[in-house]
Amino acid sequence: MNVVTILLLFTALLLTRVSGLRTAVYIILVQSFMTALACAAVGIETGEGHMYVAACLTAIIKVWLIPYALLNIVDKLQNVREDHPILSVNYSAVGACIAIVLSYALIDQALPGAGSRDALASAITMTLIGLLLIMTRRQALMQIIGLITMENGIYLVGLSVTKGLPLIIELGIFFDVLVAVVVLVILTYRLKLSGMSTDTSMLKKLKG
Amino acid sequence: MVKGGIEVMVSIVQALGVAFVAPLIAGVIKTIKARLQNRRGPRILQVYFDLRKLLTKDSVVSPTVSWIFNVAPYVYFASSVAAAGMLPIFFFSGEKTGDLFTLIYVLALGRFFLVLASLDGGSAFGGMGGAREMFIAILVEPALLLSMLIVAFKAQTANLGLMASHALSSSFSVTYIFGMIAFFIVLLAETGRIPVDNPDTHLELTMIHEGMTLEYSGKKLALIFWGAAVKQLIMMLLFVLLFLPGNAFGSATFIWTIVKVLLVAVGIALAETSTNKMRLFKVPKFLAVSGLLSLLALVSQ
Amino acid sequence: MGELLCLALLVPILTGLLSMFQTTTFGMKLINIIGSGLTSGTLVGIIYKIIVAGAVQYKMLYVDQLSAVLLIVVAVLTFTSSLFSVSYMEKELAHGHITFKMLRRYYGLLNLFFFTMISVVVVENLGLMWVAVEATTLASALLVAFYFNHSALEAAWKYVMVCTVGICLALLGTIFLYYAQVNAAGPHFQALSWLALKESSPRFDPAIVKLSFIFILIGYGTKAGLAPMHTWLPDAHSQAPSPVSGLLSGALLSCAIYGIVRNLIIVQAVVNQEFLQYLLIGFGMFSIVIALPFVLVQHDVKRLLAYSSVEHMGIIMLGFGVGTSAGVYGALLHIINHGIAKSALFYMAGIITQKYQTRQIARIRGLISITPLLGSMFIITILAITGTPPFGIFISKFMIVGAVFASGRVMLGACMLLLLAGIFAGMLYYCLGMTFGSKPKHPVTPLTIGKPAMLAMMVSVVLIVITGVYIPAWLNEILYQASSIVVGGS
Amino acid sequence: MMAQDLYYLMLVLFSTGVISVFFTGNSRKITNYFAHSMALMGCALGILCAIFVFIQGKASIVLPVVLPFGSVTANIDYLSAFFLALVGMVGMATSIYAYGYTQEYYQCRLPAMAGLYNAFLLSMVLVLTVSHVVAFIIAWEVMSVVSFFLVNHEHDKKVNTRSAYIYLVMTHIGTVFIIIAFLLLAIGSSSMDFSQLQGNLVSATWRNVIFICAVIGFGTKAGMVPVHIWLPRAHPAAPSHISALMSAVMLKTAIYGMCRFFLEFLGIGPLWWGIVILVLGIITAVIGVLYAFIEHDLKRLLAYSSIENMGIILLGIGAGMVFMSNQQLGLAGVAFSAALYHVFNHALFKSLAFMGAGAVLKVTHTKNIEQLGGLIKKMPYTAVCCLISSVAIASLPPLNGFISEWLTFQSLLFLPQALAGITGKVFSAILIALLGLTGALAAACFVEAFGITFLAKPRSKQAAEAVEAAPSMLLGMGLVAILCVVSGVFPKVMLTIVSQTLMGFSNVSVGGLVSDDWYAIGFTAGQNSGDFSAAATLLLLASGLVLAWLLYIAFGRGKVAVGETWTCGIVPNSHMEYTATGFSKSIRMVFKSIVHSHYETLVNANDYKYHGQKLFYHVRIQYLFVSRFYGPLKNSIIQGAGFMKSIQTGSVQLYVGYIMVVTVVILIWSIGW
Repeated sequence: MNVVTILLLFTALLLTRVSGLRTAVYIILVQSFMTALACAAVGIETGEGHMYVAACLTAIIKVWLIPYALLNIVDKLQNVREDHPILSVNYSAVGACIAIVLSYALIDQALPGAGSRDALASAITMTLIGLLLIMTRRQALMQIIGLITMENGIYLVGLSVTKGLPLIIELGIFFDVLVAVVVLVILTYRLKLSGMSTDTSMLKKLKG
Repeated sequence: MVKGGIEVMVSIVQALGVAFVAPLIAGVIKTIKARLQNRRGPRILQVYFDLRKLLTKDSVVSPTVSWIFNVAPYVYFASSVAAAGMLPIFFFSGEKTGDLFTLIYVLALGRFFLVLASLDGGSAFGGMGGAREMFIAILVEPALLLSMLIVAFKAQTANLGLMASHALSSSFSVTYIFGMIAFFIVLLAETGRIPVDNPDTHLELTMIHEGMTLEYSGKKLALIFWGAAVKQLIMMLLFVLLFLPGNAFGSATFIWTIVKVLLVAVGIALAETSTNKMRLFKVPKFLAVSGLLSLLALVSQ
Repeated sequence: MGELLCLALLVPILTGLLSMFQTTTFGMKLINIIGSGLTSGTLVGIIYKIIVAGAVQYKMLYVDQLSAVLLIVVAVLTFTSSLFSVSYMEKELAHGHITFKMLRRYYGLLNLFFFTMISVVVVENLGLMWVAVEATTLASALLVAFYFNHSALEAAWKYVMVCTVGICLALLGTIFLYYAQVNAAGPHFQALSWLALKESSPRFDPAIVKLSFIFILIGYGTKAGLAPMHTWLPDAHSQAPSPVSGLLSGALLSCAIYGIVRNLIIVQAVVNQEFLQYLLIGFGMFSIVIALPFVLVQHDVKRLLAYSSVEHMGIIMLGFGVGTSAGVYGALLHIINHGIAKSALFYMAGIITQKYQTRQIARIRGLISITPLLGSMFIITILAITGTPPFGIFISKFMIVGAVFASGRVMLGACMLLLLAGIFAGMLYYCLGMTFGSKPKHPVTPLTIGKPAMLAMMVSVVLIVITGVYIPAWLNEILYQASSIVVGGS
Repeated sequence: MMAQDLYYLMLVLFSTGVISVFFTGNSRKITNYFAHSMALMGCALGILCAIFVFIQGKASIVLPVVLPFGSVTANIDYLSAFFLALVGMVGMATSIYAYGYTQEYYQCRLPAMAGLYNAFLLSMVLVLTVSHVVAFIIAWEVMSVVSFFLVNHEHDKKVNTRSAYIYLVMTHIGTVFIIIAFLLLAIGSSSMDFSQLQGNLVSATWRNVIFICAVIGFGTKAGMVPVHIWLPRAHPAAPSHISALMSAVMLKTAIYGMCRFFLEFLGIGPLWWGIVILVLGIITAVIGVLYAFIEHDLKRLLAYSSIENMGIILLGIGAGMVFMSNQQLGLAGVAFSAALYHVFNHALFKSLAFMGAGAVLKVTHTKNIEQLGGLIKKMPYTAVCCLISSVAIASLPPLNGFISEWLTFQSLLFLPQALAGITGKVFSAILIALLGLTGALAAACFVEAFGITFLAKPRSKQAAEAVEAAPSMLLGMGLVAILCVVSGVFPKVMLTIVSQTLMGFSNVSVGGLVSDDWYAIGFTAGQNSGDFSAAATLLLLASGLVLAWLLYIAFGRGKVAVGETWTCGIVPNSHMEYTATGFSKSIRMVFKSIVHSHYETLVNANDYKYHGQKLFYHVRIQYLFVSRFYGPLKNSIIQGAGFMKSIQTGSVQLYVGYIMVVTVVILIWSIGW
């Protein structure tokens, strides 16, 4: 379990450093796979059947469908890279480290003794890193990836504090995540189609 | 016979009395002034003859004017006479009718119509005279009120009769000096005397009261002159009754009153001969002095 | 009863599917008018049931008086909005802004949107409620992006991004709540079932519940357009087609508020009351404060209305924040009034923009001399939305202000009133500019307002006027019950 | 009881008036006559209702309004009845007047106007009668909104819309303060019914707050300086019969509110309350009349004069409060009756003046008195009415204006008894002097207004072609004119009504107000007394007139020749006449600091230098409060808003950042709990 969480943390940290979209998508793929593993691990721990279902769902949706959609869009927009993020990769790495500290502070402060400390911490860190990505990356795709990271993080929080949510809710959440990503992908695609760059920091027409 | 009818009757009689005496006092002032200027001057009764002459004359009326023009002199005259009826010359009179504010506003009524009439003619002079008359009236009003308040506050009433009796009973004090000067200034301004207005001039640029009456002739002019004379006497009487009261200055008998009136006439004549007419926009300052003095008097009570 | 609930969920889906396969505009119109009529009818039926029978649970679905309040809003808006859409979209088609294909998509998504909103209100499980709320975002996102032009895409992007981030936080909060429940309750319990939570809430760990509520408040607050998470709101509202803007502002925000309230009921059992009150009042007041400058200086009519929505959400939060039964009553009433009035305003704004081919306030002139009826309705509704008597919103506003004063926060109430006066000044300034004044120089498209649209607006305006002087007994009952549910104890 | 039925019937009639316009839309004539007849009858019923109340004592009606605030009742006590009667009287006159006047508007949205006219009356009646906080505020705001629409009626002119906007915003802000005051009271006495509201249940500090809020709130409606700026804009913009109604009655609803608060709710307060009101009152009076004097727009002039009169009313109220807090209930009675009497008078003569102005406006289509003149020959009856109103406004005997002025003077005269010491004496002396100044200025102002408008030669073509106003308008004006004269000549009647109005309140005693003889009014409060005999004054005036007439005929009736006005030999024409600008010039110079003229320029309109000059003289007055206070305020608000808007930059990253920040902040803050 802990190994998995550490790996997850690693992928999250890695995300702050990549600038190639395709690479990022692969990292997300790995990350989602790890999440699925974690889910399964919890399943083994508690022996609750529906955790396996959840694991499979994660595998299907997050490891297969979502990366597939993302890779599609990556093909559509050739040689677009996250070259000049608002916060440069090094600073965002620093940010990630701060995130780690913050998350430990948070759980010690707010939820002492909830689940395994490291797992929870890494989960919250992932959430924070996801936020960080959304806040500091220009490319639409990178923001989507940040969102997914956040999603995964929160899902892991759920796993580590409550050993998973009831199945019906899990289903709903998965469905939502899928749709959300699809919607975002559609929007990105449309942005591309209507001859505009997918650089979201350019989207400043509506203000005031 | 309504209750309080007697007083009303008396005050009407008194009003008529004052009305008939007024030209005499005007004549007296003229004479004294002439004497002070080493002239023989007209007879004391000259004013009466003038009025008679005017009353017999035909009048010329502009086609521009409306009925306001014809009514105004009557209202002016009537308001002056009515005001005369409110004076507490005899103490039992003026009980019901005599009231500080009523007196002032009745006089204002006459002025209101006269100024309207001055505008009615449609000449620039009339308007100018009216405007200036109103201007001075606006400034005089607060000063007049303030100076009368000196007595009114002490007596805690606005009834002229009670005020006068209170003044009579009160002994001489520095308040009177202030009050006297303050009211005297107001008197000069209100009756259109030098240094505020020159009753004898007909020079367009300087005249105020005369400017208003420029369009008038004959009987109407006579009424206006007479009304002015009555108004003047009213102010003098007020001065005498409120600021030269009985036991402070002589006694309160009728004779004394007349004597005091004559004294005031002398005072006016002196003031007129010793000063010269001031610019129109100096008048506010002149009247401000009066206001300040009245406030001083209030404080010094 | 249960059947009714299922029906209410089913009808919109069916309508949506049917309209996806229509080939004629007429059929499209027919389907939707009938469908929305049915939906509203079912909802009215449900409300009636609630009035007579009180709260009802059916499997995963649960409705009580509190849901009834929201159902009223949804019922009215479902009906009016699809009525309005019929003629609005017809005009768009006529103008060539959209193609028939897009029309299909529009109606499909619209009905999906109805479905999601209804499900937010009727589900019993807080987890599912979260799912539903997120679903509303996704359903409406494509409606916001409907025209797929630059600004529409931009608005949609921000809408999805900001809201999803917020909603993720809400999920976090929900998970923490679940954690609290796990810790408190024994082995056997319905996870995140609202009723279960409600009865077992006193045993929860305050620290965790507090944490969870913070996340839930921020999460759903983002959806409800509370400042400073409101940033998506003006963009989405201004870019979406007007019927959708009306729905977003009138119903969707209210649904998000509903989510907050449901959780609030659980939370206030253990968490320090004062803390919660400060939190809610803080957000409410901040929203009003933030809305003011944007209303005072504004160039886009739909953005103007959007910011006024932010302000009203603030007022509602204040009502809940005061926490007294009167305040909650006022807040719930305000949800209804605001929903109706604001949607009507967005409809009118839609027609105005179609007429003048612009959303620039400066270029809209002399509305009342062009279409007197619309013009007078517009100014009346503006007066209503700014809380002027004798319209419904004044009543609810006054109740909330009164509650604020009664709770001893006199300065707060006074500041609120002054801020509202400022917003009144701003709204009215622009409204007068648009309604009166000389006719515009550039030509106005000669177009008659479609009967359905007119009907939709009429209905809303009449409702606003009526609620100003007459609150029927049943409504009063519902509101009273609902407020006692929120405040706890009856 | 009779009063209830009448009240209901009145409401019904007004409502029918409102609704009727939707059905009689096709024929303007029918709309006009039907709607205004409804208003007329409604007002008549209002008067009847008030009379019944005065005879049978207070009536209370439960209104059919279902709101979550408990039942809404309308309690008509003497105070309400007094103001109700006022609405009735003025309303009747304006309704009759409207028959003729609104023919102007047959092409200009008459139905809307007629309907709103009824709604306006309805709302005012409700304001004056309802006795429940919420109902009062609703009626109050409705009144504002309806009058706003009426002000904005001629919205083809941009300036009207602007005026209406300023009016509505100002009054809305005022309402905010009223709401605060009411809520504080309601919380203190834990009830929203007027009969339960008691300031004594509130702590002293809160009572002061309530007082201040009430003063600001109602003062805004009353056009009290410095929150008066809406008034001179709104009144001229409205159609004249509406202006008459607004100025004569709507402003009085504010006085009604003040009376409710100061006499009933708040109870006896500290001394400084009264002093504050006095100071505000005198400032309002002086500033108002000064601006009126230098104004050329006839209706603006009247509007400013309304401000002045509200100031005088406030003086009465303030004096009353000072006496109240000094436990001199008799004098308080005198002061308050002075205020109420002036309320009545102002309602009469100001409505008359506005109707007159409307008549002039209707035939000449100009409000600028510089372009009028000579109308007294064209429209003699209107001229007489206007003269009466002018004399009354100038508060000259024997008309009604003087009576209330006299009462106010009297109550101020006894002020030193309440304000001990030199300061008190000087303060009241200055008050009286300034009130005198106000009176004189008012006289001058209306000499100017009447003289320039009606006398001398016409100054423009449209003035030369003027014709007498329609008979219905003359009838409307005539009624009020007669009332003016009557209530001036027999003040006793009105004073009795006023004293009965005040009888209901425990904090003032009006026992001393009755004078035993029918032709005089007087009062005795403690050892203080004052009396004024209208009959005697009239007799004196009459004797003066008789004397004058005798003199006139005594010397034979001389011939009257016709000769042109003397203008130094030139043939006189209207360009030589004295202008309003010139008339007020000297005052402008003396009161430079207040009525500072923005610029005075002499423009030569003739292009060719050597072709002689065509000179125009322009004056623009800089309005102190607008230029010094409201203008800068507005600008700073706009700038601030512009600055605040920079938070919405459009960057999605930043938006997510906001969420992040607020989360962190709240998490940190929540640790403390």
